Amino acid sequence: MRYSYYPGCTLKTRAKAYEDTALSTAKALGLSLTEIKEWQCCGALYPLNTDEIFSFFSPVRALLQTRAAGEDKLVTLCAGCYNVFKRTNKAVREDGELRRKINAYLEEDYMGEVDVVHYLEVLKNDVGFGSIAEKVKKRLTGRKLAPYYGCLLLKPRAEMDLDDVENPTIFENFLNALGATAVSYPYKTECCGSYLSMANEEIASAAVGRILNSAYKNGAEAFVVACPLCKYNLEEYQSELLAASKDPQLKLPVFYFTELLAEALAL
Amino acid sequence: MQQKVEGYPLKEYTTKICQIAKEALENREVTAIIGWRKKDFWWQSPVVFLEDPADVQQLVWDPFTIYSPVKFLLDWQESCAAKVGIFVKGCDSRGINRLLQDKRLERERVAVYGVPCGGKADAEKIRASFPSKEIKSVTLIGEELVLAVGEREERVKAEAYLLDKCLSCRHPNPVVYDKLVWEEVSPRQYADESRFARVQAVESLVTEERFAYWQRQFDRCIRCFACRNTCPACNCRVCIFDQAEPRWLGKANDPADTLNYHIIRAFHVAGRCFECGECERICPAGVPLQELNRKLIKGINDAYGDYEAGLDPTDVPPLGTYRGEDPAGFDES
Amino acid sequence: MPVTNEGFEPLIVAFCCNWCSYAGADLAGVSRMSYSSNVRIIRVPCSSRVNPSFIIRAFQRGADGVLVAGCHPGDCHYHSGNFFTRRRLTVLKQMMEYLGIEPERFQVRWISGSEGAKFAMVMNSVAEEIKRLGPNRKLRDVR
Amino acid sequence: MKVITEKINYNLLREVEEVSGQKVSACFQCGKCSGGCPVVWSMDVLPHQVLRYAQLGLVDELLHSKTLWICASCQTCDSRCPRNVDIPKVIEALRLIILRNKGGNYLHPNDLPARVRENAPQQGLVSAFRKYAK
Amino acid sequence: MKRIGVFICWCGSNIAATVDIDRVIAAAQKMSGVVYADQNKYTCSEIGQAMIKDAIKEYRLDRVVIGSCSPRMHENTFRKTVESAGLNPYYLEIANIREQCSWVHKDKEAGTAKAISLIRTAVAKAAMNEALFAAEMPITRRALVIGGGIAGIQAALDIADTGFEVDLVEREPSIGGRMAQLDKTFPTLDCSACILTPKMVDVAQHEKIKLITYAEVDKVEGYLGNFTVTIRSKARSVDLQKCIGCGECIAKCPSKVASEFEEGLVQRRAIYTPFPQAVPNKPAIDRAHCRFFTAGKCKVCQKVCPADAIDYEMADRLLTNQYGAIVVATGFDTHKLNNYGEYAYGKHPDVLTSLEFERLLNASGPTGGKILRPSDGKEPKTVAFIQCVGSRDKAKGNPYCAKICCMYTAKHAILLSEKVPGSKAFVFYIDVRTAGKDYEEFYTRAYEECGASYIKGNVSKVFPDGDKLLVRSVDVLSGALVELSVDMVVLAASVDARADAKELAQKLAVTVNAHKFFTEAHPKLRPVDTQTAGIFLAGMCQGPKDIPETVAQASAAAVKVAAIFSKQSLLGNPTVAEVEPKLCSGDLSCMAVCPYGAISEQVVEERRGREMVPRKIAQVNAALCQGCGACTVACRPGAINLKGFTNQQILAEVDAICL
Repeated sequence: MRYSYYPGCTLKTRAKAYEDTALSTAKALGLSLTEIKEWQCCGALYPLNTDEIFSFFSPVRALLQTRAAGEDKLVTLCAGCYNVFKRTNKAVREDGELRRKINAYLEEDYMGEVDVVHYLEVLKNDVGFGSIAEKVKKRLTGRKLAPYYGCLLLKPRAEMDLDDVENPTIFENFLNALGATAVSYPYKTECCGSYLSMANEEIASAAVGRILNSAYKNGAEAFVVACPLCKYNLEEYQSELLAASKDPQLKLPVFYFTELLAEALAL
Repeated sequence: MQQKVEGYPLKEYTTKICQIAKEALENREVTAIIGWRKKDFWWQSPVVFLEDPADVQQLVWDPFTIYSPVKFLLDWQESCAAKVGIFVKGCDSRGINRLLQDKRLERERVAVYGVPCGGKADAEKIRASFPSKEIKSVTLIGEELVLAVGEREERVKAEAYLLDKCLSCRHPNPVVYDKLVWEEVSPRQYADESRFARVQAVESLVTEERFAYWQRQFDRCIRCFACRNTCPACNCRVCIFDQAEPRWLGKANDPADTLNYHIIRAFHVAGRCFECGECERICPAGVPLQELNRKLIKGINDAYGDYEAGLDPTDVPPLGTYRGEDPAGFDES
Repeated sequence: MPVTNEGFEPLIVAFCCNWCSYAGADLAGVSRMSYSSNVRIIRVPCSSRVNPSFIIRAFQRGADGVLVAGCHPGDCHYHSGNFFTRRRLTVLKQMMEYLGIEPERFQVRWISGSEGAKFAMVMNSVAEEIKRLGPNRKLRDVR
Repeated sequence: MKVITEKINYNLLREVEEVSGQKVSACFQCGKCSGGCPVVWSMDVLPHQVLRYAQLGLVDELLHSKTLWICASCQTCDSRCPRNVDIPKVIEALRLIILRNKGGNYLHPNDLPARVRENAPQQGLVSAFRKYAK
Repeated sequence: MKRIGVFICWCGSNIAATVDIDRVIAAAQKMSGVVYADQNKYTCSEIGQAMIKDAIKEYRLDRVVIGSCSPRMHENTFRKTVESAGLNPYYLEIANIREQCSWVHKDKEAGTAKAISLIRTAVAKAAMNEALFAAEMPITRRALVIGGGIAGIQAALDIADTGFEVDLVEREPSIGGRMAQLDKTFPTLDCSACILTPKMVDVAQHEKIKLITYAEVDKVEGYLGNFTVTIRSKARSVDLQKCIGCGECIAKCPSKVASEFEEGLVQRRAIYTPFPQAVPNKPAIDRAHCRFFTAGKCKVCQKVCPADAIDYEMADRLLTNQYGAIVVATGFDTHKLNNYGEYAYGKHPDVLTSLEFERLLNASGPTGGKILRPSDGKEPKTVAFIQCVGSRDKAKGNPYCAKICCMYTAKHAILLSEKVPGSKAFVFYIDVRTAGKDYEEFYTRAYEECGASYIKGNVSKVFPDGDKLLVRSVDVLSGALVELSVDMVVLAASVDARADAKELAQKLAVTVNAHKFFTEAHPKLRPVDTQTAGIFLAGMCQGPKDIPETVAQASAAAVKVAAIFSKQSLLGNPTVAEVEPKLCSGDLSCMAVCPYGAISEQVVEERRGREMVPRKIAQVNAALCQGCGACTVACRPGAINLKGFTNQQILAEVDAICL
């Protein structure tokens, strides 16, 4: 199975481990991910205002690159990129006026023909969790992992359509395929504070604290994420907040789901 | 399977037809016979109506027995209560079914003699290649047309000289008959491909070109109604176009009225036309009416499933029925 | 063909079935949803009452556009009328387009009695399209 | 704060609706947005109050609110809103009205703690500067 | 030449504001055939009507055109006016210059021009109007009521009490419907069963009522006074004649399945009566879950039945009956909560719907009327009631208000305080709506006397938290954030139209709205009628309503039915098809498209020369024809015409409208 692949800024730098394990596991599963040419930053955030179109150009160019490469699916890893691409693509498909403007500016004719998929979706739909379970060499039996979805993979409800917004299960099913135990806790979709950690750290740390405590109370030993920013926030605000647990040594590590996959496939 | 074609010498065909007609009249099975006879010119084999067994020698079967005899049945039925015998080609037989389905014909009052047909010749095409005045006779033998031109005999490939409508004929054998006059022939293999070729050519034009094309055609129309008069599907007792109250169609020779006529005529035969092509052949102005009729057939087939009129008199024509999930040719949102 | 038809006020004849589309038009009125005054409505009991001859006649007499509006399929007050309409007018529309009449000139839409807003919207969009096309010359009586 | 005719800034109100593409009047004040907001406890004007103030024309009060810089656009609220109001878009519009004025930037690169500058993922930095500066 | 009078109504300023009436009058006076034109401020008023009558006499008018509101509004009024002046009512024609002109066009110039055009069109049609007379039709004086909930029960009883026969069809094995599931009813708190059960028994015992349970409507044909309905009586597998209702079979049945009546809180058997007071109190076999039907072995019920009433061979039966009128009372479904994952319904056993909570309250329910948590069987001390779940939510639920939830939630809060001493109810609401007699007082009682805390705030999320449930919301009034740890959460799920309402509507040829509730003929003035004569609505199937409203509507529907049955025959619609024999070719294309079977073949004698010969042509049964006109287009020669909408009339309208 062949896909175009968009890495995004973070995966080439501070989330190198995410990309490395994604690419190595893809290879092991017989997936061909080809990085598209000349990509730019996707903008990190989908534009929430209606009065400018420049923010759309970078993602549309990447989608055009995908088309030019003869592929019909663009795979992303970073949840931020996924959110931007998926929503941009949907907007191009459904908003004729926006599509006209973008194409007029880029002198292109993009109609939204490429599908934007997250690597997790590729694993679920194209490879199949069942098939992954069969390929697992080292089952992660006994590992109690808290799936943490964050916001960008799932919301807004009407646009993302990856899984149920309130009760998603794709991570749980993935973890089960690897033989691990998915810890159930009610904060798995609560926001970690996102970029508030850049300018309003006390707010982000409080938001993270509730997530950490909830997962810990329900028996989690580590987190699984798909977003570099979620990972950063969950790791950054552990020390002060786990004080409540009365164990100063306690740490809940945060893994990208691909890291666990690589481990289970013994790569 | 071996291709079966008309293969008898001319005389044998005619003899067979005469014999059947004679027996039927003599046995009082029927009181009259409708068939074809030869007239003065080589290209004329019009419909004839006979009551005396002695006259049956007039009957003929040759490449010009083109005219559809079925509409004469309407006049016959109106005029008397007796039974009539009629010779029908494949296309004509579908006209019989047309009248039966429209309840315009009482089946028990007609004896239908089915004549499998290898196709009829196009006099225009022949005239273009041979001196008309020297032609004495034209015979179809197998896939060859045999012409007696002056003293010599010319043998040519029939395909080049047959009527277009015969080249795209799907049912050369009668689909309804009491007696088959001779063995069935095989339909032409390319009939299906050529069926909608002209329609597709017109469809491929853009809107304005299509309008200009049809204006050129309809401009010639003199509204003589010959197309309607010959059409077995146009069998109303009183045609809408002949009514004065209300007046559905203006009498003045206005191009819009001509267009009105052609649209409504085509609409009235939609789902009912069985492609005998008589309308177009008989048109003195050369309006390509089959291109219009077949467009509707194609449209109906595409939207509501393949349907061929005149094959089964007991079914319901497509515009007389519906399915809940039918598609529409307009915005249904 | 002129690109704009400034000042052209088309005449649009709308045949509306009494139970759905005519009621939809009334609802648009009750709700004061303004729409193009180019539209003139002829009330018929059911869209299946609309004879193609009426449509052609309207064009002949100078209509620039004709709309037939009926209940949504399955909602016909008379069970099945609009199912016949759908077949008949699909055939008529195909034929008219084939003869070179612009598809916008003759339209068929389903508008229910509760779709006042849709009625107004459809009338405006038809009026817009016809304005863009310009006057009907192809089917109009010369005399 | 008082709702008085003279104080209502209709132009600004129109601008908010235009930039956000959202219909502020659609909100019926059920509070589901505020109830689910993960950072609501740190806000001075709660999400449903943002819409209420906007409905009442108290836009100037909104422009001075901390809330604009606290909303993380996580979209929990709009994913649950029964009235289909995308509140993050309304907040974004208010934020842009400030940022588009000279000197309106909320965050300068020098403000970032060194620890953040060195460790934070690019995704977070880019996001923050798209939200907080122009 | 006809003598046509034209009357333009101002409708106060409704028409006069956008249409220059004087110019319309001036234009009308010049129209062919018009001998008189005048205006009136309110033509529908007595004065306005008198003016028309006087003008008819004074100017010997023989056709009347009125430019006014929609004919759907006042056509009948004005027909009576013309009739009282001695003209045939169908000599009237109305030009709709209000709904379709003055109300939708703002420009006076354009409005006036259009009004003139519409008047001209109506004049052209009126000139061709002919006198029409209605045919008389017999009536089958027997009613069908579809649905055996409180609406259907009330309608059936009321019709039967007027002395007419009623068949009551119910889909489930017992009548009773939703009301049977309820414990107490607001605002009086009388016991639902105590007031409903006697009515159910009345139905069973009424000599005029035939109860057909476990049956559904398959097909409806015909029209007012003469419906032919096919009812599918589903195979009950129990012979009602033989069954003595002892319940032995139920006790011994080995297959269990979630009980619909108990909202899935407990299980029932595969052979079952839905609830103890069922009418008829005889079981049915649910074949989808019966061991014999699914696995081929068992037959325990047959073995234990003392009356030999079990019949595995029983098949669905189709009953075809004639009815004169139909009452639709099919009720509602509760809203499925799939879109509300934030409330943890289905994720945590102590999150319940209101109807489930209702069963907990009920003495015959799964807990014997004790409020106990499904998770651990303990009494909840704190309960959060969340209103508007799926209601007033255009994003992921119903945009409309379900109407009953505010009141039953107040009832639940009151009953909780009574049943669990020391308990506390928190009611989360968007708005509290208590319009109704004694309703506001009832709500007041909930918070004033029974200690319920009302919090204006739509709960955003319910977090399962150990054996508690954490409810997060906001108090909109104070701006305070709310985080409550409660023992139970009750969701006021919205009400939906029945999932198959649209299918039934199509069978009945009536319409449903966007939410699949049946549409009434007029929202204010004909709230019980449908657009199809002879079919009436009662209860929730038409839209959310509470029990008193449902019962009132049911009784209203019954009166409508009785009014029809009070006559021996009905006057039909005179705008029916007719055949012109001279033009008819007899091909009967018309017959194929007639939905009412109103067209048949007839033989006419025609002169041909000196003899008369028979000829077959079409004929219309005026009593069956409903006047759609589908036949007129199928008829190529235009031999079949529709009175009131003739080819001549419509062509004249087309000609006039295009001028």
